[in-house]
Amino acid sequence: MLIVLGIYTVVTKKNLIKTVIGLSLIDYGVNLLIVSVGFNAGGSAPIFTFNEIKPDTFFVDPVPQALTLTSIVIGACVTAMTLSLVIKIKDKYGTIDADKVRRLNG
Amino acid sequence: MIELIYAGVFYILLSIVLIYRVAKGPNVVDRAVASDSIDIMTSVALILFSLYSGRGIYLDIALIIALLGFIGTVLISRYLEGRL
Amino acid sequence: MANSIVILNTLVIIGILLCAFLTVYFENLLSSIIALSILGSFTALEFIMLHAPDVAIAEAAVGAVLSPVIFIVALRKVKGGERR
Amino acid sequence: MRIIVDIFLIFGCFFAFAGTVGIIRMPDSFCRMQSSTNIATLGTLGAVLGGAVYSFWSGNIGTGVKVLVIGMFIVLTNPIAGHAICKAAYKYGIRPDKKFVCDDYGRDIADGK
Amino acid sequence: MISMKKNIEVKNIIVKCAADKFTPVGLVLGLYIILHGHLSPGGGFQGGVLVASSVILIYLGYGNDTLKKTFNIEFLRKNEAVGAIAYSFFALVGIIFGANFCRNIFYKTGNIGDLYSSGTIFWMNFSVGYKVLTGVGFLILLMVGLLHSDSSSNH
Amino acid sequence: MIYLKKTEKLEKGGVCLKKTSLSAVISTFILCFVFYMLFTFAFNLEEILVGAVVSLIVAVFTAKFFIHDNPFYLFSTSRFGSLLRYVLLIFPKELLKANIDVAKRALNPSLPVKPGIVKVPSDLKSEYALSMLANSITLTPGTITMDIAEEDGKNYYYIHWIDVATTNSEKAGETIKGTLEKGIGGIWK
Repeated sequence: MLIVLGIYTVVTKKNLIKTVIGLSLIDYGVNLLIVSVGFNAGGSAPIFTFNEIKPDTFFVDPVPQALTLTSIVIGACVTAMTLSLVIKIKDKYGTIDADKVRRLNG
Repeated sequence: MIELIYAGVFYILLSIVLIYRVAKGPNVVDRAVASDSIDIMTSVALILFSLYSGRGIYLDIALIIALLGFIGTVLISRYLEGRL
Repeated sequence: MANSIVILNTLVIIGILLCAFLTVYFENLLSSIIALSILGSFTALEFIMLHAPDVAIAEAAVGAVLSPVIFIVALRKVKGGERR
Repeated sequence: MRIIVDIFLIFGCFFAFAGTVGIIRMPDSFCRMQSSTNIATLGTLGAVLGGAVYSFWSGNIGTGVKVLVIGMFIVLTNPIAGHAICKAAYKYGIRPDKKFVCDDYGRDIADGK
Repeated sequence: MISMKKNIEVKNIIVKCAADKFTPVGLVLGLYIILHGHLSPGGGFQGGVLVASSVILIYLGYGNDTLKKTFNIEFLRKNEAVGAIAYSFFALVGIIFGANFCRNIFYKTGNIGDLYSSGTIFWMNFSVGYKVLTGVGFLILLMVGLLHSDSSSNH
Repeated sequence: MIYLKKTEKLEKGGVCLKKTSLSAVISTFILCFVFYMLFTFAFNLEEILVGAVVSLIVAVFTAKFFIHDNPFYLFSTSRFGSLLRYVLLIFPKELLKANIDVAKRALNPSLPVKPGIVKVPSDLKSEYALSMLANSITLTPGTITMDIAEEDGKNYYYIHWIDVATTNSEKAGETIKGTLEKGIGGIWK
């Protein structure tokens, strides 16, 4: 659902910053999907602490979480880089409307 | 302690009601104020869920949201004042 | 017992979807950024519900601090070209 | 002991409810900010004190101390945001529907410059 | 409108005092999250972002001039490379002692739950935190400085 | 001895930061160490050692922002006692009264509000005292500090008030500040 909304935003909106927001939405949706794959009901967080763990607790799967951690880092960097590209486009063409930029390109 | 999770449900319900103000609010200031309140209530619900689930290490996230949630609001206000 | 946790989870997911819809729906870009910041806060809460505190702490730090700062600075830079 | 935690939680929930109703119903932007501080102070302090009492009672002191520190941070950081957004709202040109009863700020600062 | 008072001086000290109070606390919180990366949630990236947010706090409180005097931008850019070199060095220690790349060695020291109990993971966390700290600080400083220079040249 | 050599004076808006002295570093160090111990809450030797190193680094870096005047100002017993008395006794009473008042106002079907901005004089001088009183006023529901201005050597608050009773600034000051200003006057002048 979140991914569909993000793709809708990327495809239809004209403003370039709105497009970047759509990319960020897709990022959130994919992260939620990946983490919810590794979830099993009744589990606990995969971090060992001393006095809070009872003997019969079991952990959720830690591998998707590590994957998602990398994904979040890369998502933040992609957002920063894309926004700097938008700033550069504004400097060069004087507009951030996607149609006009495309028309100037030819 | 089942009451902790009931209180958490209540806080989240209130913050969903506040999203109505975010959607309808006549200008940007109302949205910023409602967003600040939603941050605070999310943090409180997180404290309650952490206490219910019995892991003290979940509290760090609430600490971060409580300590740094105001930076966004101050930044938005600077933007509105026009001297960013 | 587990039922109330399910209710809490459902409410948080409803909040996430409402925030995402508002983010797409707003024409004003500043309001859209505010809704995105609320979405980050709710998503951190949802990660905690899924017992992933590492991801949640990164999400809170990025969604509460880094992303609004970068978006608002970029918005300030390109403000002449936006349609109000 | 369970009764005490319940009393604190109900206290916090009531004030948060009042603040939310205030934010929804108040007529203009400045009055909505007043209700926002209502949520931040007693609405959270009730829940935080209840949680701290619960965790002290169940024996882990570090968790309770951390909960109290979180409550202190919320109480300390909220008025700064409120002040900044209120000043920005006035500078941005937002005025309520009804006139203010008296408007010293507009008389001194905004017209003086 | 009887008499315009000219000698009113607006002091915005509330945000400034808040920046004063919360900069040490935010720095301590970020360093705590970096150093306890193997015991509690968190680690290099998260703590680095928190430490770098103090840059924003000082900018909000004091403005651009003090920000430029406080943080040396060349220093941050060079030390990001130092962080990357430290990370690869601690990863290469695994190869030297006959294990894989990024393999944890020396994990026998200390008790479980202590601070120094995880071998090279502690030092790798620390170097990642150093790199992210300097990198994100550099990024924020660059964007804010870009904003300021351009707005002054537009006038 | 280790007087740090940051003697540059940073002029910004009439505020000049003093040079970092050793006592300022020590007092910031104590605060950072207390917060580190509150975060970890484990009293090993290693934790204390690492906490000391961390807070020393942070203290050297941020002492020139944190300390405005005399560094050991808060360490006398009367001032610390009045700080505790303010936080634990005076302020919660005002908070409770104002909260019940605003909650009644919000739940009332006819919404009795009468907003306005009043100007209130204050006797406090130092920056921390001014900002602490402003934060307290903002934190009590019903009033929000909008700005602090200085006029003829005296400080004035501009306060948005939800229910304006008097437009006279002295009486409004009595009603709003009440016992808060006396409590703060014992801590910072």
